Amino acid sequence: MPKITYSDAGTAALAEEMRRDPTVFEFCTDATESLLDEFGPVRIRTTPITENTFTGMAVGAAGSGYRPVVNWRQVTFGFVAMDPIVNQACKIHYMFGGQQKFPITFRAAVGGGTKLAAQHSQSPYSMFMNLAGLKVILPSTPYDMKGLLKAAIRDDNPVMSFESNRLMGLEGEVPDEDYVVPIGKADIKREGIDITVVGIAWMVQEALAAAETMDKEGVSVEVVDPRTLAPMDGDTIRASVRKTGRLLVADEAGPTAGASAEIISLATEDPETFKAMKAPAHRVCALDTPIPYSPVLEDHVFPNRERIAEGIRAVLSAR
Amino acid sequence: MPKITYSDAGTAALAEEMRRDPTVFEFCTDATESLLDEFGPVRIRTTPITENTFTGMAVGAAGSGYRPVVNWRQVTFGFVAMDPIVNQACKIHYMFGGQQKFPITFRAAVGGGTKLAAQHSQSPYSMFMNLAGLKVILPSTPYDMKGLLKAAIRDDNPVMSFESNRLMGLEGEVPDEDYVVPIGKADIKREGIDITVVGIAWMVQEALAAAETMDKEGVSVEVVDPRTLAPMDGDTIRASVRKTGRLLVADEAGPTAGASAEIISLATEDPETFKAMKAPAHRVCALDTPIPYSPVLEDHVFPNRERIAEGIRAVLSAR
Amino acid sequence: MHPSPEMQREMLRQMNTIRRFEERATQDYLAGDIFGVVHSYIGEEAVAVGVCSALEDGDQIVSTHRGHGHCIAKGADLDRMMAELYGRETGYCKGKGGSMHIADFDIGMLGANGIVGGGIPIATGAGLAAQMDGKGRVAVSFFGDGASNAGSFHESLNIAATWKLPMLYVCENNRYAANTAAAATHAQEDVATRALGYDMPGVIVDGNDISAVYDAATTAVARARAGEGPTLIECKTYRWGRHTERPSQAEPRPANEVEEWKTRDPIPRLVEALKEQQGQLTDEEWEEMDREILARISSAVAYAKASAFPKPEAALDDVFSGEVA
Amino acid sequence: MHPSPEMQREMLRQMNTIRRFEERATQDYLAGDIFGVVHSYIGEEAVAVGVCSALEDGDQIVSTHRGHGHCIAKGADLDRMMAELYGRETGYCKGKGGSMHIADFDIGMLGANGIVGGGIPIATGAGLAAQMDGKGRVAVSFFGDGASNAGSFHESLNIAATWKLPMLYVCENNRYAANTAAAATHAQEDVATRALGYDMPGVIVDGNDISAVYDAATTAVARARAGEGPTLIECKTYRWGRHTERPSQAEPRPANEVEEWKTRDPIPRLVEALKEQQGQLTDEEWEEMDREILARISSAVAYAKASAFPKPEAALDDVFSGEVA
Ligand SMILES: Cc1ncc(C[n+]2csc(CCOP(=O)(O)OP(=O)(O)O)c2C)c(N)n1
Ligand SMILES: Cc1ncc(C[n+]2csc(CCOP(=O)(O)OP(=O)(O)O)c2C)c(N)n1
Ligand SMILES: [Mg+2]
Ligand SMILES: [Mg+2]
Repeated sequence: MPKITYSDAGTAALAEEMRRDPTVFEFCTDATESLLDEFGPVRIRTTPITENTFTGMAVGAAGSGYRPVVNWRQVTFGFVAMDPIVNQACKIHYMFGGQQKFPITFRAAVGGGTKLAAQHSQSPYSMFMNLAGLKVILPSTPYDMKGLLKAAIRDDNPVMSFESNRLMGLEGEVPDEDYVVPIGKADIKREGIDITVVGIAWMVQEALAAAETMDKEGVSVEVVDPRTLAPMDGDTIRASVRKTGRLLVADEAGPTAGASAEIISLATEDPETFKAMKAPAHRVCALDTPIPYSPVLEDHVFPNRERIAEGIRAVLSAR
Repeated sequence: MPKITYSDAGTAALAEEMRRDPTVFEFCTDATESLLDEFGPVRIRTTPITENTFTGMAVGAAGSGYRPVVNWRQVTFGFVAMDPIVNQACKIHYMFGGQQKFPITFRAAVGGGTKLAAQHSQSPYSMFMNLAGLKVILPSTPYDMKGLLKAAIRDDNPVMSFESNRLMGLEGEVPDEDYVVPIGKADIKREGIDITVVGIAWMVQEALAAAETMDKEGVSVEVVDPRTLAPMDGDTIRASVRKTGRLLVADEAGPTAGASAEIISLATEDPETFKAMKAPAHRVCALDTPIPYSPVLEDHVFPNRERIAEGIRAVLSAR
Repeated sequence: MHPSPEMQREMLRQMNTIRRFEERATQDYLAGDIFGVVHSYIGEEAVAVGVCSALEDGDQIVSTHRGHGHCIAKGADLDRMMAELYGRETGYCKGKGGSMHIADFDIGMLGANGIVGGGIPIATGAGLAAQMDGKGRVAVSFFGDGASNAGSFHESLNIAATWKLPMLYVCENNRYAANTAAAATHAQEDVATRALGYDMPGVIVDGNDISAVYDAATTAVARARAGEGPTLIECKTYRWGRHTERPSQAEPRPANEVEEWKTRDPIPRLVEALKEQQGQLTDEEWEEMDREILARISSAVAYAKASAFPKPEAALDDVFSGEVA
Repeated sequence: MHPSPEMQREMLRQMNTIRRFEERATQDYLAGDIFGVVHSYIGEEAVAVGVCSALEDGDQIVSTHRGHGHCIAKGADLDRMMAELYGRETGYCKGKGGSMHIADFDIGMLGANGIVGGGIPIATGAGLAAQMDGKGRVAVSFFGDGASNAGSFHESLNIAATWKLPMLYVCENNRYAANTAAAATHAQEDVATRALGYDMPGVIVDGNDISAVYDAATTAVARARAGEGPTLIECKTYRWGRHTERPSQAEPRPANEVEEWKTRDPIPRLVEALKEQQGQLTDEEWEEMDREILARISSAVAYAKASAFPKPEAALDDVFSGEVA
């Protein structure tokens, strides 16, 4: 299988869907050259810097039979466009009694590691999880990126595709053939028996590295990747926790009311899972600060494989 | 002590702070008459319908020595103004190395019960809890409304004051004298020993009613009101759960990555509290849908005292 | 272009239908049969009807919080509108939307909208779709003077002009945004002037003169269909009632201003115009038309009342549209 | 108003300081000593310096992602600027902000901003504060041609004009927003035309002619201080480098366009103008000035390098400002 980057897997997904379906087109403030070359400026539509309006236009175009893909690049720029997301896109199908479908894919890069300071380093996916009517995906590998993004574009509903800045250069095997990764299904990225680590995006990769370390210490770590944040696959997460009896959630975002809190709640609310838990669940997240610029500061704020390993040891020693 | 409504308590808080401090002024699209009469149009500043800009202006005015209060009325309209909140207000003090303070109070009504359908019936407070640098309050009584809002206006940081549509007409005793309710301190609204119910805003009132019902069934319910959603007073909540051994969270918002998930995580992550828990925690929240218009539908979506009582019975019968 | 007498009679019928519909909706709202809020379109009927009369079936419109008039002018079914206001399962939105969220995608009515300025980009997206389709459709964005201050207005007009989208931007300048006078929030009186910044025609018309509105809309539609781009049409008009029909709703407008505008009622103006055209309308015909309309509204109310409320569990339907996997 | 020879020499010194600062920042960025991103202001120096020369100390400015030039023109300390770029604890933001977030509230520089259009409302809020203070201060919003399409531009200009805020809106029209040509995103070429919609003066100047910029700014400042309201000044200019200094940054602009604009370099233009004024500048003086500036920049770099990185735990400081209870 060819190896391509996470970033290229996203471009490939969009290109394949645009070839397959003439109603798919993209809004962006900055076109990807290969897409522009292949599909031209009508379907790869470079806009003025008007995220609010081109996101709202996607709602109107979707309601008129198209499948727009809205590319904000950084999620930061999407905060200009929250009315069309929160008040329009995710409510409009329901509000109008289901009379029209609104298939829209929003793409936004999240996370730090870029030394671009607080505005350009954000991981606010949990802000979008509480919005009924919106699906939220966040892949951790090139394979999942292509498969999930294709599923998002084919979905008849608004889907927010968050994509990790840290993983853009990550290479992995991605089939050339058509495939989708189903929205709403978690994936066990590594099997283990002593503790379940649920990681999100980059933290899946860091959790896998931490699992190697722990393996040497005689601890068997199961790594679960939710892949979809809403609707979250609670069944897979709970089954894993019932098996291992322990739960750690690793997230590049801050903890407060985050995806990590939802994952802990999904596990501990369930009587059977709760009963199986041998230790309290534990979050390894970013510190609760905006993201600073200077490398020493930025590195201090984010979780990583070492902090995950420390967290695993803490959970295992709690009784 | 005089009895006034929750809504009037908010107006009184603003009026008192404006009398006390000439740098306090308000941006609104629709002025409250009594405030306009007393303070005039320079300090009660009616704007064009430009939430994005007047919210951003508040950042500039705060950085120039003022203490603006930004009144969006419904939180819905605040989604037009997310850039100045998410990218500017809550990060700017940190991003600029603490060189300037930005005291801004944002006021926004939340919740349903108004039969205004999905756009005008939103409870998205958890969206703002994950934003480091922002404090979030949500009072459940007229007393707390006045005290918290005064504390917010005096705070040197951006504070989001969410206020419950359901409670606007609720009357309660409110001192005429100056007082503040400290930000970051939960309040035990009723003591009990069998189960802790953490309620938010309207759900505090409903939890108190459910507690009466349960009292007749021989169950002693403790009702905890966080009052501040960020930073959340985990200590008070955990101490209560350690005492009662059981936790139910009641929230008018949907559950997913909500304030309710954060509360459950704060309790169950703590080894001592986890050990004290005799049953899994449980959320009683709105159903995971946009809010519908028709009364039969709207009533079905929201939690209420009956559902809290049912939830309490479920937690007590789980073992 | 002057509308034919038949067309004028149809315009009159539609304007009066809006008038009678709003009267009844307000009455039933105050009686507690309609919930939430109602924003009445009375006084502004010539705008919706004048513009929509210049459209074809396939053309699309996007409305505002004050949307009943646009629905009716675009041809929405009164039964399903009234049933929606009554919160019944036979309503346009199965009772999920109410007054601020009526839509009928089959007739190109892409929805009312509770967010001031929120509909302008949506309409612009429909305009882009129309351009990409290449079938000569146009899209219309209705919005108020208040909305013309919102950023989405500026962003949308610039995009539409740059891309030459087949669009009409129709500003219903009724001089107030809720309780706030436009004079206090607009750097200058005429919204149409702003079109200059986008090299777009900006036209001002008497919004209470349906022929003038129709004329401006017809010109703009022709321009749009010819691929020449969008037009901003500012209709100077006035709402008779308060901002909403809530009994608690403030009324800051001077009484004489309201009275003066009532003398410019677009409906009698069209009645008179038709009567002046030899034999095109008699008093009897007009009375008969009004009776028919009132009967039609009554039957819409009867339909609504006879319809069931949705089942509570229906609240869980339609959160998502059926999957394609 | 023509600037005095002394003032012109000071302008020259500031423009050249910006030029040399940007050259060095780019070099050190490419060497890996500066992180994240750098947006160079080279080519546009006359705008920041021309406008800020018309201001008093108490006046305030709000800048963009391309902010180094505005900082220097407003009088920021080069040591603390360079230390911030180097991520050191002695930097303006203690290493928390970096290139896109330098501010110095003491000198009225209210901050660069990473959000296109995000600074315009903030500047307008400073303008409102200036009006409420009543001390005759003015506020300036700098922004690009790209930002002039954002909703915040429209909303802010309308508010400022309606309330007669003491403001300058300075559009740095360098013909591109990142890789996108303004011609493809603006319905018409001149941003200044949009001022008409707000009954506000809209002035176009050659942004590479510092006298012209200074002149327009001086007129606008006088108008603002007199309570007559805001002015939109569009400065036609050009950036010499690519959008950012990232090695991977695309360059879609035609090479001859870039070359042509380099012939309009504002710095030699002012040097020549001064030389033409009997005895106001000699080649030796100019060379000496440049040497001094280069030495100053080197000492700023030395200061940055000698400064410590912040302690990792300092990341937890300054999330909130000290409490008043
Ligand atoms: C973004 C936003 N802010 C505030 C409101 C509250 N609001 C509802 S209607 C209205 C006035 C609208 O005025 P205009 O656009 O002139 O329309 P009109 O009601 O006059 O038809 C306001 C402020 C809203 N719905 N949306
Ligand atoms: C809201 C938003 N959208 C997109 C971006 C990404 N971006 C950064 S600078 C830039 C171009 C800005 O162009 P202009 O305003 O003309 O300023 P210039 O860089 O030419 O000085 C873009 C698109 C952003 N920072 N903010
Ligand atoms: Mg109006
Ligand atoms: Mg530019």
